[in-house]
Amino acid sequence: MSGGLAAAASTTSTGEALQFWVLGTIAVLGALCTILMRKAVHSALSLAGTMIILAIFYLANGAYFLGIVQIVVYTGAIMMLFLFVVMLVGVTAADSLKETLKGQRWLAALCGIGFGILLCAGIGNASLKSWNGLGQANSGGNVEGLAALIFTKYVFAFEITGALLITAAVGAMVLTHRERTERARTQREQSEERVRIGRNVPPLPAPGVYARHNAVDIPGLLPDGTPSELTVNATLRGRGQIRDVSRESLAELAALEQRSKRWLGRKTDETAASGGDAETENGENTANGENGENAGSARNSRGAAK
Amino acid sequence: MSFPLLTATAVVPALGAVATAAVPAAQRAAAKWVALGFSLVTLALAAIVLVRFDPGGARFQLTESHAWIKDFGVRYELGVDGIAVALLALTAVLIPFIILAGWHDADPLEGARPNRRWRPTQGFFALILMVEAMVVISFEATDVFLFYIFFEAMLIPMYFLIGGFGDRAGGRSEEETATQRSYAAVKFLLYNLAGGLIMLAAVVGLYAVTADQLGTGTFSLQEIVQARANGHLNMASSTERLLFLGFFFAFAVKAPLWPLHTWLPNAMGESTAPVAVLITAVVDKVGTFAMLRFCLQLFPEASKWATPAIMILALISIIYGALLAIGQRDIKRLIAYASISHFGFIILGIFAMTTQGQGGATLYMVNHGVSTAALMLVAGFLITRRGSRLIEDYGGVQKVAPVLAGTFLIGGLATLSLPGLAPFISEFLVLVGTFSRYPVFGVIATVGIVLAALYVLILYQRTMTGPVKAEVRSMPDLRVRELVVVAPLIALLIFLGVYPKPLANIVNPAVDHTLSVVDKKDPRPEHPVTDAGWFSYSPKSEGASHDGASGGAK
Amino acid sequence: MENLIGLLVAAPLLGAALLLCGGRRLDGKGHYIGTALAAASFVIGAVLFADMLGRGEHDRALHSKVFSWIPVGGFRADVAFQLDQLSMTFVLLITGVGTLIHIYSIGYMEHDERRRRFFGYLNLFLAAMLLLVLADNYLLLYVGWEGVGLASYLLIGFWQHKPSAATAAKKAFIVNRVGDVGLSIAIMLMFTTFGTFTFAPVLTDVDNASEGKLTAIGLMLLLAACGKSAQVPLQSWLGDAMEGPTPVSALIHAATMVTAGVYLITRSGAIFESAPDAQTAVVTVGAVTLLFGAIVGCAKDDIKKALAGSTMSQIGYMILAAGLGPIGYVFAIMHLVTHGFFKAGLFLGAGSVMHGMNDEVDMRKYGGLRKYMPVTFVTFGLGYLAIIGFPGLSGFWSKDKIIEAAFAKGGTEGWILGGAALLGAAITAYYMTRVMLLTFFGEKRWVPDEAGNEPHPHESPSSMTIPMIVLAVGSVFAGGLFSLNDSFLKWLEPVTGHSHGDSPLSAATVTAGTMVVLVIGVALAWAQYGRRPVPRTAPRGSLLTRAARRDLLQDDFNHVALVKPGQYLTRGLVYVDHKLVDGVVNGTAAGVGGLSGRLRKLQNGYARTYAVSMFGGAAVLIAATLLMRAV
Amino acid sequence: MNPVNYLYLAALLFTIGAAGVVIRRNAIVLFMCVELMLNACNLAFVTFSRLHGNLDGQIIAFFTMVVAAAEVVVGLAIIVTVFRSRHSASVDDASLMKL
Repeated sequence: MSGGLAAAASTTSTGEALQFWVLGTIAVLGALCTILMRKAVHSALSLAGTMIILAIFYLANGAYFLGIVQIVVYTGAIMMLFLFVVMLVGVTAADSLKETLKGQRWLAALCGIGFGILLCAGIGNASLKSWNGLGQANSGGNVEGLAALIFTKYVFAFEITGALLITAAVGAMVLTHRERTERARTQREQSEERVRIGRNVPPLPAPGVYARHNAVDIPGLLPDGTPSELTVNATLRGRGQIRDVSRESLAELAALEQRSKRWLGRKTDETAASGGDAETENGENTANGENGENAGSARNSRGAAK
Repeated sequence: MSFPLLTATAVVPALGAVATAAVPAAQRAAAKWVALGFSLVTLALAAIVLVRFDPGGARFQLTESHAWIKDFGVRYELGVDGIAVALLALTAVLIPFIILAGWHDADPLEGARPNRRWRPTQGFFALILMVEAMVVISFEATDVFLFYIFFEAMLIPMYFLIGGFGDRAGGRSEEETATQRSYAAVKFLLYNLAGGLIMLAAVVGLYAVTADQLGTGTFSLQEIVQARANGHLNMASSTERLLFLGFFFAFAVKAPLWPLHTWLPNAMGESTAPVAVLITAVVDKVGTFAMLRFCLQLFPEASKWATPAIMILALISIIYGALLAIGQRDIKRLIAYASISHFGFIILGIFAMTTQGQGGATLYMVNHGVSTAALMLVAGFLITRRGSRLIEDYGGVQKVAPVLAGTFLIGGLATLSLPGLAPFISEFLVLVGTFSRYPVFGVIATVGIVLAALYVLILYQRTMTGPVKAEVRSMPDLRVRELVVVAPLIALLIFLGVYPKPLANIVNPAVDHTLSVVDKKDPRPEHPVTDAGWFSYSPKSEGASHDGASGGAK
Repeated sequence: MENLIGLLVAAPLLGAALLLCGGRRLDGKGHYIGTALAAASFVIGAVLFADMLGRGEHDRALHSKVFSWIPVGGFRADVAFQLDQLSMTFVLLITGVGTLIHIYSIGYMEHDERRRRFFGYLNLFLAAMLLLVLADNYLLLYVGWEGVGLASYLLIGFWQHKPSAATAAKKAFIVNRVGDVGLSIAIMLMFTTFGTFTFAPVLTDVDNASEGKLTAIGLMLLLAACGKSAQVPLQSWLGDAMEGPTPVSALIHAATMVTAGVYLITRSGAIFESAPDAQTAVVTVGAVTLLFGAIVGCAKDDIKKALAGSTMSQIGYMILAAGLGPIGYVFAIMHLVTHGFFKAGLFLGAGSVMHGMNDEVDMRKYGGLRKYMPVTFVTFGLGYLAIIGFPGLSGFWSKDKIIEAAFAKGGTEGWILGGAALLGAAITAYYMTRVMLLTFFGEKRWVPDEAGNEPHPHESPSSMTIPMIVLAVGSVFAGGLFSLNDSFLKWLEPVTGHSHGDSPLSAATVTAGTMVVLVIGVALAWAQYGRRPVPRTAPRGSLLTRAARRDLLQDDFNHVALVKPGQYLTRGLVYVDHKLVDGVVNGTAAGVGGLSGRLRKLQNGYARTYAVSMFGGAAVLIAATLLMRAV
Repeated sequence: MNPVNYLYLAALLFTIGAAGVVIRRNAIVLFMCVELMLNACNLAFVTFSRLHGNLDGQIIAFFTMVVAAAEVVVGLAIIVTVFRSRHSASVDDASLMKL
């Protein structure tokens, strides 16, 4: 940051140059990741990275106060706020990057490139060969300098931004707050109501029917083997995060049958080595053949026993 | 600085509009009287202007000039020359009659029980006064920008007058009438707006040119004319032509010149007769007036350049308008097309660029205003009686309502410019003025005289003469209010026809000045007679020729 | 004295104003007011006449400038009167005959509830006609010219409830308007040529104008004259004009208004003299019309239409004479005056006959009226003798002179014109005899009118007969009086000038020839209508007769050549205006609407699309700023 | 090196952010891109303040941050509410701007 202290210099220290080139590259990459990642979380994280780098650049430019604020407020508060919302709305909710609007991508690219070029051209036009650093500006300390300005020259703007912040906070609360109009219903009332309606009188079926996956995001299977959405938490349903495993069980059955056929076909040693196992499988196989439901439950119990 | 007379002439009607609009809904009658009162005050002021105006005096008189928008050199500049005074007088004279004629046009319909908030009556008269104020100020403005503003603002009240207070006697279903009316109003607005916007571009262009060449941009007519005169300002001919066209287009729409005329028949047909008079006799005059004051004086070269084309368009208007008038079945549309033909004459006279032509054109504006007012208002009375605008619904009115028929005939005769009535003089002057520079055009234009006779007499014959139709048998003759409206107009027609000199004296200097700006001289007669006058002929009456005026024919 | 001239016009004008604006309260005495003012005007005229006689031959002309009328630039028109011998002649004729006809109308219009207005119109006519002949410049003359047109319009269409009358009035006015175009163009030409259109300077300095100009002016004036005086080709209105009340036909369409054309040409003599081509045109028109009118007059069964044809032909004589130049002017005017007497008398007689025959106009339904209305018979008879040029009566003197002058024109032209004039005289004799016989001789052929009441022919009241008698006296003696040692010639010469052409035939020869053709004409008529009874319904007749009944197809021609195309043109234009001119505009509007409809598709509601456009917009803005900087 | 490069970088980041706003559908990511743009601006401001040698640029940047914070708070609140009502955070689903 020595460059910052030099008055009316025409170039900065090589250190800063190096730092600029390295971190600048990373910042750009971060920015690109922000807009290209499929998952919002990743975007958020890469953006946070970019911001931190920017904070460093602020410091490099002699804006010590802002640099800190950048890290604390932005990276620390705002980005976290983002992450919270992402969590609320769905961590894994990744919108497909497939463009729905016709020609949107091309237009965007076109405008982007044109815009960037023009902007750079503009900067290039500006004659900024020599520049005077923040030497005397920061002589009394950067924070004091800012404070002097904020509380004298920009005091009204400052007050108004304060008002703005309050308003924003209130607004956010108003928007997110959901007014509970009536008293929460007790369990008894709920059960009575269920009985009155007559739909799913017992509690909702639990998800995760197999021993192998008893996670909450796996729907239980109905007798005909189709998954029942009902068993999955509404939020997950909302995010469309339901893993359907009904198919793979059938696939496994098919695999088993083949294997048993092979086993029945020719008895070699290496097959005999796993004979006991095979036998049981066979038996279940037949059982499975006539009554899938029992088989399912048996397998389940067995899974539980494991 | 003295009392701002010109401002007053514009402010009074504006105040009148406000006052009229402010009259509580219940007192409809009061509103009418208020409006009438203010219009009469305006008339008085206009009379003062007329008296204070000295024909021999300066070019612009009673001038007022205040800085308005300094940054753009826009000034609040008023001033009247002879032409403006004449038209100012015309406006001030016509408005009271228009108000009187429209006395019941905005009343609640019979049977309809108006609630307490019902105030169209107030609105109607307020709008009329508003139009008057704007017309007056656009006659007085000598600052192009100021003029433009009111030239455009005029459209707003006119739009509401046409669209809001249509002719109830359409002889059609209510919604049919309503749709026709709104169509007419929108058409009127769009046409004039289009013209106005093109003009706006030209106005801005003018500012750019002046700012470019004079250092400080200005809209002041006098300054620009001055600058041209002493060579500080000389536009490139292409620029000048473009600007001229921009201005002319707007004015040509306003004073309907073929082929920009189609809005007029709709507007006049659908609006009530007084509003129709307001359109054709007052508002449209602004267009022709502006041609004289702005087109010619700001862009003399371009005017000369465009003259042939414009003359031809004017000729087409004359013949075309007359022929279409003959072909009409609707009384009001017929009068509208007749007006188109007359506007053709006016424009012809303006661009003939001769003293007679332009003087005649100016007189024509006044006379046409009065004559059309007379004819149209009587037609309006007729239509309200019978409840139909179609010519074939009438017949033999002359027998049941002789006075109405008589006034209608006089209005018609004025329209066909019968000698002895005012329009004859102006029309003949226009013809002579045109003929002396463009003989062929002059001759073609005279055909318009015959056609005029055709459409007027056909109209009169079909409506007034012949066996009495059953529907008109019980038609009452003109009432006192209606006579009060028509009689003065007819008297005015006759007076101006017999003794136009005072008017001519006011107009002539202004016309001469305009021509001097355009730098055109009247063509000399080929074999000028040495001593025009009687003396060479009969030595007897040396003294006689002077002690005139005591003789008869008064 | 000069100021009296103004009064001359003012008196009837005042009458018109009173009667037309007076309202019903004047209904009772309106006709007296009108007549009184007409008479007053006549008295003033007489006084002026006396005064004029009192002065030397060459300073008889009076001039009075009332006020400056239209002063615009070099264009100066005054309301100024000029009273010279020519004007004086007309003044006396107009006011005199006019007054008589006012008196006549008192009786004739007795039963009409709109009599007051009738007299108002008559007074208006007098004023306009006087203005016409007193004006000292062409523009003021134009005012009178159109004024009489208006009066005739109002009077022809006086019985407006009759569609035929209304149509006839309109036709008259419009045909006259065509003529007026000629007059106005002539005035413009004068203005551009001489810088003025006051008689005196124009007519004195005619010579320094190019002949082409003068010819143009002359032809235009001729056109005007044709319109007003019902000369070929603008003659078609006169026949229909008979729809008006008979006094109107007598005053306007026989005695005064229709002769305005003759006045115009005579007054502008100087112009025609220096434009021989124009003169040729004039005489041609005159000759053609005098035959045309005569032929039409032969075929008509409607007594008034027959007389109208005769009027046309007589005016043809006058125009012919006026076209001959100085040889003819005087006789043109002279014939005009005498014709004013006898033709007015004839019309009044016809009116009186109709009055007695409850408004029957078909001569084939008259017959043998002489014993029922003797006074009418005698006056009509005298008028008849006068018009056919019976020796010693007015017509003889004037017409004979015209024929003489026609021959005196010299060359083949002279022969042709003279021959035409002679032929015209023969035909005149024929058809007038025909009228006479059909009306007053033969057996009764009366039929009850559609109302079913048998006509009871009776002599008209004295208010009607007295004017007839006076006019009869005039038609007997006027000619002789005028010719008495060429008093009339001497009287007019200072104004019009006069010259004796070199006639190839002696005056006596011409007179003899006239007598011969006269006898032939009468004899033919007698042979056809006198000896054998006349059928009530007209026989089909020869092709010429049928054509003549239809006014020699003039109306059909106009209809085909002008009216029909005009109607199609207007209809077409109405369509064009609605579909094309308006359509273009509406089309544009529709186009814009469609375009905006397309553009509306861009507003797909997706925020990101808008974002792109904003993005692009920002880029454009930057580009603009950079460019501005660069420039 | 000349600090102008910081400006170039800012321009680049800004453009990227803008492009992101245009191509992403997820409202949250959209907001992130907006933040990116704001930060780019801040960087530019700071650089300017350095070039001019006074602190006003930093002040502006500071205000920008504050405003950005407010904006994010409200914006995210809106997103949450919308998500509650229609279980989606995609901006394309809210194409109600079309008549």
